[in-house]
Amino acid sequence: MSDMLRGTVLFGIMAVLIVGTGFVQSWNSALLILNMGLVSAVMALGVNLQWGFAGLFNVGVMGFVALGGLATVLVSMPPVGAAWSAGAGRLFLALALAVAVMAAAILLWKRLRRGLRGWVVAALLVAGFFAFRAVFDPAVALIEAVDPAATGYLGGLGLPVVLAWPVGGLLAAGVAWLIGKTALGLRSDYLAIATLGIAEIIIAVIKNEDWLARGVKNVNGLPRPLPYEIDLQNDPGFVETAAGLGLDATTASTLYVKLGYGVMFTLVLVLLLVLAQLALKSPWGRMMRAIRDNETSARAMGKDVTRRHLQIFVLGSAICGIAGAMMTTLDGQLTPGTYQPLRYTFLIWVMVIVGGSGNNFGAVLGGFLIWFLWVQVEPIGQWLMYHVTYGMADGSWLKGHLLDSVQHMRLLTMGVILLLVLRFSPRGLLPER
Amino acid sequence: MIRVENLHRHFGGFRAVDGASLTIDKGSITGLIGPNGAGKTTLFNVIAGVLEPTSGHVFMDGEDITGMPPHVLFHKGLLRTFQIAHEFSSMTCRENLMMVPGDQSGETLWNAWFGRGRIAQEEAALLKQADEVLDFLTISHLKDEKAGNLSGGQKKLLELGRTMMVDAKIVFLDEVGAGVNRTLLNTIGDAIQRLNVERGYTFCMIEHDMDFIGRLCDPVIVMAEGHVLAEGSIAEIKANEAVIEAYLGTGLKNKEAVS
Amino acid sequence: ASHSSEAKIGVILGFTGPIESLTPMMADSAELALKEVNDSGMFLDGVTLTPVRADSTCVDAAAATAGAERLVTTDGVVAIMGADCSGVTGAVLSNVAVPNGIPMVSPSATSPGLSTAEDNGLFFRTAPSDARQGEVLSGILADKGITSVAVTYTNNDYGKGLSDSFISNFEASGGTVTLNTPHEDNKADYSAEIGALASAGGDLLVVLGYSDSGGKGMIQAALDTGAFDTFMLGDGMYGDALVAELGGDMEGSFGAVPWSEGAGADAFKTVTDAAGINGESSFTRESYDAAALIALAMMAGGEATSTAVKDNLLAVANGPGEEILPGELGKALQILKDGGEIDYVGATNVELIGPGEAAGSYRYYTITNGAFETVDFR
Amino acid sequence: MGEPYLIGEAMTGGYGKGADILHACTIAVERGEIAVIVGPNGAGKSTAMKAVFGMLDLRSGHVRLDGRDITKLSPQDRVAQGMGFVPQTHNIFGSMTVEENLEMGAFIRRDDFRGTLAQVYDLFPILKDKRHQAAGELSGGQRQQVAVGRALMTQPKVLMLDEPTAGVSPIVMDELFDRIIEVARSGISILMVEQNARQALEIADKGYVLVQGANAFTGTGKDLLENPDVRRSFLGG
Amino acid sequence: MEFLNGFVALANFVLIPAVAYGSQLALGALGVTLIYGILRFSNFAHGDTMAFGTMCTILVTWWLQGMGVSLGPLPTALLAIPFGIAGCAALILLTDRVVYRFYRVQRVKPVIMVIVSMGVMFIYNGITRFIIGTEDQNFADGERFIIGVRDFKTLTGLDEGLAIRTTQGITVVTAVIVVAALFWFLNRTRTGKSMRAYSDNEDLALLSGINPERVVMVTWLIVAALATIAGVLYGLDKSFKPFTYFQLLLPIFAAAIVGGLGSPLGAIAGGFVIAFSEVGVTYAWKKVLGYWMPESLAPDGLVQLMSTDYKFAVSFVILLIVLLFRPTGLFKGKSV
Ligand SMILES: Nc1ncnc2c1ncn2[C@@H]1O[C@H](COP(=O)(O)OP(=O)(O)OP(=O)(O)O)[C@@H](O)[C@H]1O
Ligand SMILES: Nc1ncnc2c1ncn2[C@@H]1O[C@H](COP(=O)(O)OP(=O)(O)OP(=O)(O)O)[C@@H](O)[C@H]1O
Ligand SMILES: [Mg+2]
Ligand SMILES: [Mg+2]
Repeated sequence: MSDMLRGTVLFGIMAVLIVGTGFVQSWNSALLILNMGLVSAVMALGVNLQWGFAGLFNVGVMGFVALGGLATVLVSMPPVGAAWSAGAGRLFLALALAVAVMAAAILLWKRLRRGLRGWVVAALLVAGFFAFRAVFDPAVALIEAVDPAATGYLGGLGLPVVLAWPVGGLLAAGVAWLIGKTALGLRSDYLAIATLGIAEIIIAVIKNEDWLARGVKNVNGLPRPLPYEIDLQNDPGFVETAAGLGLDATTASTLYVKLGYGVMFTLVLVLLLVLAQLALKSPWGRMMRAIRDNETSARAMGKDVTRRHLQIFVLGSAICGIAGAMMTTLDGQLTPGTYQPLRYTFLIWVMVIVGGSGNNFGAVLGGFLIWFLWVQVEPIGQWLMYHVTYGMADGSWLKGHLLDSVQHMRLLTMGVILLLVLRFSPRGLLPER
Repeated sequence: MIRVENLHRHFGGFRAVDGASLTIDKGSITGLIGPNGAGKTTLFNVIAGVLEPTSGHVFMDGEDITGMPPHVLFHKGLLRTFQIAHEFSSMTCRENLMMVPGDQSGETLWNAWFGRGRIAQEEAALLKQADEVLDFLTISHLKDEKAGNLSGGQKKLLELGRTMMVDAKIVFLDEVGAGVNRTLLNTIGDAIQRLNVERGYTFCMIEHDMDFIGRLCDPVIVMAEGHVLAEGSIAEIKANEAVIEAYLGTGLKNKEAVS
Repeated sequence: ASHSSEAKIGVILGFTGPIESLTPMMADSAELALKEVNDSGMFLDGVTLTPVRADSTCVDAAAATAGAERLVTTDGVVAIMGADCSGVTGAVLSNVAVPNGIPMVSPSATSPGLSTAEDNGLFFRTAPSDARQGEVLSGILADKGITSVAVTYTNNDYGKGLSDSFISNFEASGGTVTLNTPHEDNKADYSAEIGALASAGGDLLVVLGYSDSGGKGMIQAALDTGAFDTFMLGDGMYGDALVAELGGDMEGSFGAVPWSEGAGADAFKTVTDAAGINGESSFTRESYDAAALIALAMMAGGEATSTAVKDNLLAVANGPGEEILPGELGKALQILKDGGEIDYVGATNVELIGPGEAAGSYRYYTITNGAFETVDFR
Repeated sequence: MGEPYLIGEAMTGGYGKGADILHACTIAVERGEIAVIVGPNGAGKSTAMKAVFGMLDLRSGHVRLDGRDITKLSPQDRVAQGMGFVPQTHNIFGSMTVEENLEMGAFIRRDDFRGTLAQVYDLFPILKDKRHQAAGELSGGQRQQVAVGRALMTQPKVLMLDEPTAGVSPIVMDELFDRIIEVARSGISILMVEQNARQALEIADKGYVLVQGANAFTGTGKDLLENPDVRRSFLGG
Repeated sequence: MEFLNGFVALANFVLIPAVAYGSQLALGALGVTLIYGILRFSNFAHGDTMAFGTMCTILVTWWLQGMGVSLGPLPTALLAIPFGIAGCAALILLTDRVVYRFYRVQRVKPVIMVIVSMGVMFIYNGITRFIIGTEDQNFADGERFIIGVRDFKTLTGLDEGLAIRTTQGITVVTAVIVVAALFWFLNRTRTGKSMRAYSDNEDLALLSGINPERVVMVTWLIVAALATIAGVLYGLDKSFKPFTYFQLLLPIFAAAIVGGLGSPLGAIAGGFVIAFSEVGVTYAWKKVLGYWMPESLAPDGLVQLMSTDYKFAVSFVILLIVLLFRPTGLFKGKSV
């Protein structure tokens, strides 16, 4: 029961922090933090599923988040007709060829005897690679030549952007399945570096394959599931309603849109949280914890560890994919250059660990708290520095120097708070029992 | 039941199991003894699918089970315990036992989400069974203690308890007795006998306590340096010169001096 | 609303993260312009412009948005000078600036994609247009009679856009690019890129990157291995530090940087030197201009509001009117006060075209005796 | 007769913030004698050993070595005072070779320990064969031998062994007991927990039966062996 | 002659840079691997530790340069390294006292330590930037080349040149010496063995009379030295910029892991694997093949397997392949 109490109190404090932001700063800021907090919580839930439930050290979160983002472009942007007619056929032929070569390689690997197969498969792969490039490169050149400054890619399917969320999940799941099939045999930090590498590979592909989503040239202006603020501001009905509530049109419209996102994200989070919680509190969850504790023993007790690992790896990654799609929708743009491990992998890990791994509510709390801090350490840091230098003589060299570097208080403060939180609850704020 | 044919398992150049051939008869309680490092545990690990054999075959009821993974063997009715206890340390004793039975419907996600009613029923039955086993092992007061906090001997008991959660055809016990209080061990011996007689389990156990082996096992197989040294009833084994020299010894030299 | 005695201007730049080594100077330059306006005592019946900084992180769109949201909804800034990297700029623009009607003037976001972004007339940039610079660079090569070059660009929208534009111009004029390869900034090692470029060959290496980051790394590696000894530098590569460090080895290399013919850039140097600010770093000039434009637009509109900036920025940036150089903001304010017209030239010869992008002139320089030497302006 | 060489007196305590495991439990051993602790699983035998070695915070009670109160000393200081301990589990360095394990036993010794090393190899010949193998790759019984060997390397004044014979073959167990007797005769006190209780009590000068963290029976080894209650309840008849 | 030219080109653009870069990574990876091996966690603060140590060295170097001290052809910074190490050690030991020790006593899981080290990373990050700022610093002086391209050409009469930088030479030599020393220290000396014992089984180490605090201290001291040396040598060769050091973390971890965590030899091997796969796989063979093949067969294209866009991707693919065949790295590393 005291666990329950602790949880309630901590979530209460979190709510106070966000509402407090509303009062002290602005409701727009508060809602924005809440929305990204919701997205972060979903990501943390995904990582917690993998680490907290099954002990899989996945440090490739960034890759799956990016795949979710990619899905948003592929689903919601309008197709670029010219590019399709220019080289799409050839491109898909090339991709089909690649798949065929891979399939053949796998088949050969399974069929052939040990001694020879390495060389045969390698030869096939190299030959296949060059054949693929021969078909692929011209197609890419054709597509990328179509108005490179504005398009230069195939575009998407022009479907409603919300569809991208499940699609992002599926895309991430598909890639996770492929990875899981090969890499899940690795343990602890070795799995970590493998997934980290795979995430880097995914980002490299998104960055450099311009035909897919414009690469580093970014895709701006993704469609939204909600009306634009400007349109609301120009809608007399809306302005009137806002005035009725005592709000000016600008504030009302921005709040309206943010609340809209908040509601949608909350629905997703609650749904996933319920599913995760049901799963944890079931024989399935027990089996997963057993596998996490001792794989050898779990195997001897008849549990198919490999399959379970794959299952949970795919599920967790799918959740990260969904979150990634949600986030890209919120941003309204896909900018591959922004995917950095620190922000999209390690920060999520911090959320899970600080929240309390193995505990879904902990992960969610961590998601909110760490995001809140990530945003608020900037003013906190400035405030701190202001007070540190308060006593110093005006115009002194040190004071000037410190005030100049005040922006570096941001990460420093983050570090200090992180250490403080972990100091007082080394197993996370809401530990797993 | 189990037939091992010319089995080898090498670690680098070292031959831990070196051409062992033996059979375990259905319905028997077979003892497996031998000096430290004779390859007994390694043999178990190969049979149970934890280690791949370097060469040789293992048959179970005539089926070649060489190299099958442990979880498949489990579902074929082959269970084993570990010499160094492999508890699930962050789970409670009760959970340690409840997770054992295979084919729990709650072990699929679909049921975990949408079949809560059925799960609840199964769980109730499992809980009861687990509590009975804990009771039998005299550790029922530790039901909700994390298994990682148990004493050395208690962990071994838990290890044994897991084999009592399911209907197995054959159970491999790797030194369940080491570190277990002798009085309790006798009770465990009785239980093994009962399972053997009433439920038809076959047992194969490694043990260094000759009294225990003597009371339960027939036949007894002696391993040394990776292969079978001798096989027979306990009386034959105890009389075997080679076994005495390699394994049993002749008692304390200094004993008189003390008392 | 010009009765309040203070108006806040947001300065959103990546103070932490990949371009953290550039941003302090950029912010200083922007704030220098604001200070100049305040010190002139001529701004809108004594309104003071106060800069408020926020960290765009350059790469974390969500954090940048949150920072901008705080500036706009909490601190109540009326205009934003920033952001820097295109990704975060786009996010801040569509999620904060447009919904709240706050104008943004970015000194360094060059992504062509931003031109077409739904900006409601609120987005401006003093950063040069990639299209124009590509033309200029290719023109310089044509004049020199160089027809075969290797190209490396920093792997972001700036580098990619610039290299696209340069290559299409260069190839159209009959040149060949032996290899066009990106480099990532702040990475440990550039031997691989240099290896490939050296194999491809070419008369010189065109470096479209940042002078204190990957671009410098590439040049260093090329010099060390003897892969290339002449370089053509894009605008991001202009900086004293580069020459100071690589010194004699850079002799004979050349490049282009947005520059106002005549006194503009020199005036900027005078102003920054006087203020003790390093104005030679990348995008400092653009930053100064961005901030100055915001202030001048307010003056022209007669009030320190977002609308004033949005409506008057193009007018003060482009002619007709008296030409204004850095350090002459006081004079400009006076003219505007008197109802006259100005044409802000600034440090980079600002000329905003179409949807508010810079199309200034470029200074073609060579490096001679360890210093930048102007050849001509284009 | 004065005070015993090593005594843990009226020790009460448990793990962390959990309930008390030991309840005023007293364990003592005289110089050059062998004391054996027996009892059911979970009685607190290992806990008592750890308490004597300072790996547990005592809520009350004292530990005295040679008349000095060492209750507050840290385990590594106790090692320096001449105490050696073989825990029941995790008692080897798995990733280090057998020889390195033994060397670590002699870590605090500054003298030449090659003689002791030879003695240990003498006692456990199998270890000599495997001296360059990682200890983690050994069989259960071999590990146990390494563990005991490591403690012998310390050349302690008191040697504390927690179930040293668990998992070792009869012949090695006999050797081990023989050796323990020898060691004791050389003036070193031995305190050990045993489940092979009958063999152990036969060589013991003193025996303790622990039940639920408290002393249930205490006597000479012979006394306990002859006590029918003890035999039935704790020694397996 | 043609063959030699081809080989020199290959050496100049692939072999030498990769060996030097590999050694740089290896030196960094040694620190990571040592912390993992002894203290059992992946230290995210290592990149910033390197930055801090280097910063201390740079400050002292400037002071020395100001005093007119110089090492002739060698960089002055080498003289300043001991001071840098001292500064770095002071910071690390303080951190250990204030931060890590608490968690060590609590026996928290390694992953918690990882997150804690991220907190430390943020703090170091701030400290370094507060003191020296964010800009690029070039503090190399002395002779830049052991042999430069032009000298090489005049010396040998070949068409292709070859350059070996002083710092490259120092780095390779240092890396070899340090690895050998570390290997010897860990496997042969009493202290080294006690450190391994501590990492293997803390309780038992205690029972053997090993003082854990001492072990930890010695470990941190070595780490401080390694981090500073690695950072300074890298900074001399390229330049010092805090953000780049932070970014170095990734390839360093990759090197430590692919070599096998906890193994000094693995760190070296891993460094070379990563470096060669980054520099080698995307190499365009046009130039070299131009020398090696008869005129008529000389290639038109670049003969490049993959464009350098994918150099990181390629190095990670190779890392993956290595791990698939050797799941705990080339030198059988540890795994918690
Ligand atoms: N992973 C391994 N690598 C190298 N050698 C090993 C490995 N595992 C076991 N061995 C060796 O194989 C031999 C047999 O070990 P095993 O554990 O099977 O013995 P055992 O008969 O069970 O002995 P015990 O009665 O002591 O448990 C031992 O000598 C051991 O050192
Ligand atoms: N680390 C721990 N944390 C909490 N409780 C523990 C811990 N270790 C042991 N216990 C509990 O303390 C009690 C005594 O354990 P101890 O290990 O002393 O038993 P023991 O007499 O040595 O038993 P055995 O003969 O099985 O080794 C047991 O009930 C056990 O559950
Ligand atoms: Mg065994
Ligand atoms: Mg015990």
